[in-house]
Amino acid sequence: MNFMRAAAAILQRDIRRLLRRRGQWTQPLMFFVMVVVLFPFALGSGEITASIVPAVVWTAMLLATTLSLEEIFRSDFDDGSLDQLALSPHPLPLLLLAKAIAHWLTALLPLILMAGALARALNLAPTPLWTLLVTLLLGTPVFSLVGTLASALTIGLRGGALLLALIVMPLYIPVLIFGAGAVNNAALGLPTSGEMFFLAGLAVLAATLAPFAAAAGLRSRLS
Amino acid sequence: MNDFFAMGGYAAFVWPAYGLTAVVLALNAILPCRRERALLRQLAAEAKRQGSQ
Amino acid sequence: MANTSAGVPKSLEAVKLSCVRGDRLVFEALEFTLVPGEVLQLVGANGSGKTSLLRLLSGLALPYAGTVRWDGRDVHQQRLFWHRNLCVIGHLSGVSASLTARENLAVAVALGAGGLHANVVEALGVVGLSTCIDTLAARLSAGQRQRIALARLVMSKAPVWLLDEPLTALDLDGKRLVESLLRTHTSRGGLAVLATHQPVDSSNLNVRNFQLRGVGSE
Amino acid sequence: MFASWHKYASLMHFHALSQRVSPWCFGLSAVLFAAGLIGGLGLAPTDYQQGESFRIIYVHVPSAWLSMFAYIVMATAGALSLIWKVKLGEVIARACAPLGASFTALALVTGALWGKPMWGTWWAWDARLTSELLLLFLYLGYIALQAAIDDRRAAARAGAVLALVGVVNIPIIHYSVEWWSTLHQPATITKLGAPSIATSMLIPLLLMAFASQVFFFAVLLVRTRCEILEFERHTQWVKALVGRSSMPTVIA
Repeated sequence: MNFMRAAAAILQRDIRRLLRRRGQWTQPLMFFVMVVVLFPFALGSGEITASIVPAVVWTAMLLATTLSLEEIFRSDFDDGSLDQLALSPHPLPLLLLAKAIAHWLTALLPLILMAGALARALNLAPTPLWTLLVTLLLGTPVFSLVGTLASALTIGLRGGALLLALIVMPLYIPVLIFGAGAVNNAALGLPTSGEMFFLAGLAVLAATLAPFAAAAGLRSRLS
Repeated sequence: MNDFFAMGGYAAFVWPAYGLTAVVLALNAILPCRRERALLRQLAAEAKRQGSQ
Repeated sequence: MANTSAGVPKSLEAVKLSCVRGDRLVFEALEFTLVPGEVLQLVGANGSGKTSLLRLLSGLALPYAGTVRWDGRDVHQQRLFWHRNLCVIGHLSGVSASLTARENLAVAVALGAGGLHANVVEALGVVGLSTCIDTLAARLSAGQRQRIALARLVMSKAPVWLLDEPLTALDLDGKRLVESLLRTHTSRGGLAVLATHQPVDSSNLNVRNFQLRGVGSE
Repeated sequence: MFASWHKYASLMHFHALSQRVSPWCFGLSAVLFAAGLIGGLGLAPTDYQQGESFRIIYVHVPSAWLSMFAYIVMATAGALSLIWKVKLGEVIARACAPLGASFTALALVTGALWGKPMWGTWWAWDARLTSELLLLFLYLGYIALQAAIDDRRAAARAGAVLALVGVVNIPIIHYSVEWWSTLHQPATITKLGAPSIATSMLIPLLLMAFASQVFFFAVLLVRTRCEILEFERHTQWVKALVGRSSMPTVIA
């Protein structure tokens, strides 16, 4: 059972480390708020802004996530603890799953709460607001898991941030399509269960496959 | 013969499509071959330089 | 501790190892066999492949050709088992700056590389950091951070040590600490591969030098 | 049988095999292309609905098919190199990517050129074209990753992981784009891929598809030879090969 202890240690370490570095987890949050707030300025305060809130919130979420991905392995790579992670006798996929969960908790959960507040501020109706929160809760784990994989593939590369965005963009599009689509349908009063099931399916697929791919990616980068 | 080139009025779409395909195929055929020759020359020069030390 | 049941001591062998970094051939057909109680000191100029060889031995990197064998079997066939028998001090100390010394070692114990037993406070005492167990590593000097990494050696029961420049940023008694750790390790039948620029004082320590010439380095 | 297959998995033998086979492939694809073009442009009757513009099908469909086929070859080669440590897999995967990307771009442009007379706009968010666009981004991500990593072998293995993740995502992207595009505009053209086209039109299409396939293998063989030379530049057989081929210059 001590591989669970190893995973728990990684999870605790990452959360503790991120909380101690105030600047780090607030960056994606600030960026997210900025992007969402910019759109009403561009569109004027008319009725249009209410209809595009789901698309804006989801796009800003995707961009803010991409911004935060490089931090997942950045400090491990710089101080050498990445080698110690790879040298552990415990299965690497499990440890990377713990890292993905830590990233989700510290980087994406604050974004989801802020998204709810901002959507409410931009007077999104209650039903689409709830749909927005549920789709974010289903979709963002995919962002974290696939993001951990992409971050593992691009450790220590020059121009890493842009390369990361290019790699994750096609992999994030299905989540964006179903996430924003569900909220738009909810705003029109249409049923949204289809999109929810698809998002849940993507989340389960990412949770099972991404850690193994991330481990293979990390090993290929360490050699 | 020239109605063949007119392509029933769609000449402006059919011929660019075929032209572009020809260009892409040609590039895909020529560039790798040229790269291989350049690589062989470079490796030969390298081998000669190491050989002559 | 490192002897197999049949009494034949477990040995670490490099068989016709060759390594390519980028487009450069770092070394070729490299051979050695290390039996318990021995320390192999890698000697060579910068870029002659000391760190690359250590990464191949640790199983992190795949050799271009040849194999690394522990107890007669290729380490890549038994990678998780091999990592249980291995304690590695890398080029970087592996100590995260925003954690305290205690937290760093607690994570190392949980990760279980090198079969660490859990007595963190005692190990930190041995390396002379008992006063700053709970200060953030960021506020410690590079030498003190290196000592946190050395604390992993104190706690390790692994028969094989791979040390990449362990003496960097260490003062004189830090160097003596490393030598005493190596002496106790080899006396217990352990073996170690050491890459360093300041040669280790090899009195009552079975050190064998291994010259690494950069292949084709003009 | 397995032993002999394994012989060709070694890069040296594959290099020799590739040198013998690729000229024939180029020749065969040239012949097939000629036949396809004569059939497609000359003999095939005009389409009653789309007029002459349907002839773009003879370049669009083969390149769209090859863009998908190349990615699958890349992912399988990647899987071979990751799981069974077959060095040939690394080399073929790297050689495949630019080729696949060029055919994807070609499929996109010919698709737009075909769409303009029918839909009236260069780019209608049709499900197939949008999936093709995302496939192009998958290729660009792979190529950018290869370019960013200096060590060729590490780049090939990292690329293999990305290609495998990509190939898992292709059906997901396809269905989500299908759902998304039918949501906004009803399925405009179903005839594009309809098998019911007349045989006199179908034969040139098969010829062109087969010609492109053979051409793809020919170029892949040449590109793989380049990658093999880069990967194995330190081995004796490459030095010998290079020495032999440049013998005249050394003497002169």
